[in-house]
Amino acid sequence: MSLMADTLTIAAVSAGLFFFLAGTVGLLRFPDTLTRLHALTKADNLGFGLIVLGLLPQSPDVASGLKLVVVWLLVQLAGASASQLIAQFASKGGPSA
Amino acid sequence: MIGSTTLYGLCATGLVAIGLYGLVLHPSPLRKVIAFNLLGSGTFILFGVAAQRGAAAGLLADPVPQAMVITGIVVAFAATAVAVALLLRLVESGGSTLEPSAPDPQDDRPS
Amino acid sequence: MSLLPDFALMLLILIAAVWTVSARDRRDSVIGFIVVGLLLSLAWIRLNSVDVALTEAAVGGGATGLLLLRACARLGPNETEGVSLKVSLRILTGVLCTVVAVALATIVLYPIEPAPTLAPTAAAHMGEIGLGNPVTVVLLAYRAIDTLLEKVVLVLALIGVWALTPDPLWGGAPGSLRAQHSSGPLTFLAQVLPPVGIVIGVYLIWNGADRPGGTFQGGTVLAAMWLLVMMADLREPPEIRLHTLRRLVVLGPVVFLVAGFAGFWIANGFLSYPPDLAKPIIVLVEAALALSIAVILGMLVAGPAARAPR
Amino acid sequence: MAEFLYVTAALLLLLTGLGLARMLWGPSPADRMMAAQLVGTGGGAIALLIATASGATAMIDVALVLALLAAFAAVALSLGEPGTQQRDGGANS
Repeated sequence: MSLMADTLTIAAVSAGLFFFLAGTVGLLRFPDTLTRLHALTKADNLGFGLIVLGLLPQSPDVASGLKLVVVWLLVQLAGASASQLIAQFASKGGPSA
Repeated sequence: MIGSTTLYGLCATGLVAIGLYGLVLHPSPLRKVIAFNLLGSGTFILFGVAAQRGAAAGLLADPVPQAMVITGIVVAFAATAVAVALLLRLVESGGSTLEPSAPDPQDDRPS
Repeated sequence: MSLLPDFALMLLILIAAVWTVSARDRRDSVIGFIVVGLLLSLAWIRLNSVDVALTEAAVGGGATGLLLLRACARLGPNETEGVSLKVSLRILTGVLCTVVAVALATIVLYPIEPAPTLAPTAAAHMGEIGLGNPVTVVLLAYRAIDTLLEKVVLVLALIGVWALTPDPLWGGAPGSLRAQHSSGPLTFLAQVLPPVGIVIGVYLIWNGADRPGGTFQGGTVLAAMWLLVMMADLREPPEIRLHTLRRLVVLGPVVFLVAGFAGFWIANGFLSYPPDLAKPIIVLVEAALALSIAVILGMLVAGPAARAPR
Repeated sequence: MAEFLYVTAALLLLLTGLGLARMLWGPSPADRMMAAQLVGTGGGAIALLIATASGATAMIDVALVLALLAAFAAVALSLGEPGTQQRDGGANS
């Protein structure tokens, strides 16, 4: 059981790390603001989500596990809203409808 | 051998120096406020280093410097708010030569 | 554990700090400062000071960034940053700062042995009071007078900000915090986040008695939620002449003072609590303080009145 | 397992650190804000990793606050493009 949990943790956290890597590389290498934003949201959503998923089997009690999930939900909400706002700011020629 | 606590101490030193440099050299008041906040953060980290070194009695770090830092962060924020308000008022009344005295967009005084 | 991660964190903080000071545009500088704040909260985690990490995350990443970005927006475009300074002046200042840095570094590298500590004293108080978080014990029992004065400083700062109101506008509401364009995502965020944020704020305040957290962290989170609602234009900032507002501002310090003076009768002196009542009193004081802090921080960011009272 | 999580946290720190290059290069404030955003989320993830690795669950609260206020700077950025804004015109009494 513990072995399975550990395997899941290692797999999910590594995958999360990979998406953070992808996000960073995209942020650095993509040619314009909106594409870079696209890369960033991958790190926010998938990277963070996978890391939380990986940490869940390791959490010592239910409360910590629940908090992990809440943190993930908040990051989802904040990431989505923030990327919208940044996109609006970036395309300030035509403000939002 | 340098421990990680010492490393953060050096980091604090760097922050203080950088903040001081900005505080002395920047002509713009808002930038001075920001630089002063950097200097303050450096000082707080020095307190954190003291707290870490004073770990005893089963506590991971000495709580007294930690409490002082929390108080310090509060007061620094309050001081920053007052400084920013003063600065905006100064610019509004055209008193500063360094910030542009553009008419304030939020100023809806009855004309 | 190797020192490499700590070294990397230190380097990142310093790079962000250098950027903050050297950026040309003042808004870029503020963004740099926000990044420094976020990185510093990680540094506080590494220094085993979770309470401070929470404060730094709430203030450095949230409140101060908002305050400064708002100031940038109101100051308008700037091009006075490029004022050229004499090279000699730059070098002189550089030398001065290096001297200060070397002096501080010497203290850091050759500290007093053994390290001075008040931890045992604080730990002894912990047992008497019955709270589990040593920092809260220090803030509200062992060194309560400091905390009381800090709250007074907050009230004074708010009075200072309000005092900057132009005479004809006295008593009116602070300038709107509304975002430039009201936008769907912002409204959505301001409708969904505050309920969660308020729960988290209250949780931090409540939790502060026994685990890291506390009034200031919780209060800042509450203030941040209020400001978010104001920025999304769902609520206007209140007029500063409102009595309810002013009562909320002084509520915390007054409750603290009353609890302090009550100490003369029910315990042995100012700001001392009887052992069996210490925890309820502290929790009550904390709740009142957190409410006041939330209101004060919100109004500090909103600034002096900018329109005439209706 | 703790070792693995610590190493991941360190790698994540390096990645967010690389992201800081975007703050230095810019060119627009939106780009710089993205770097701040990455530091916020990455910082939250690092806090979670260290919390789990060291068993100090209180650190999860730091991630909680970071996540709660993650969008805050981006909201504040949209407070106004200096000089171009006309937000409050005539909204008086």
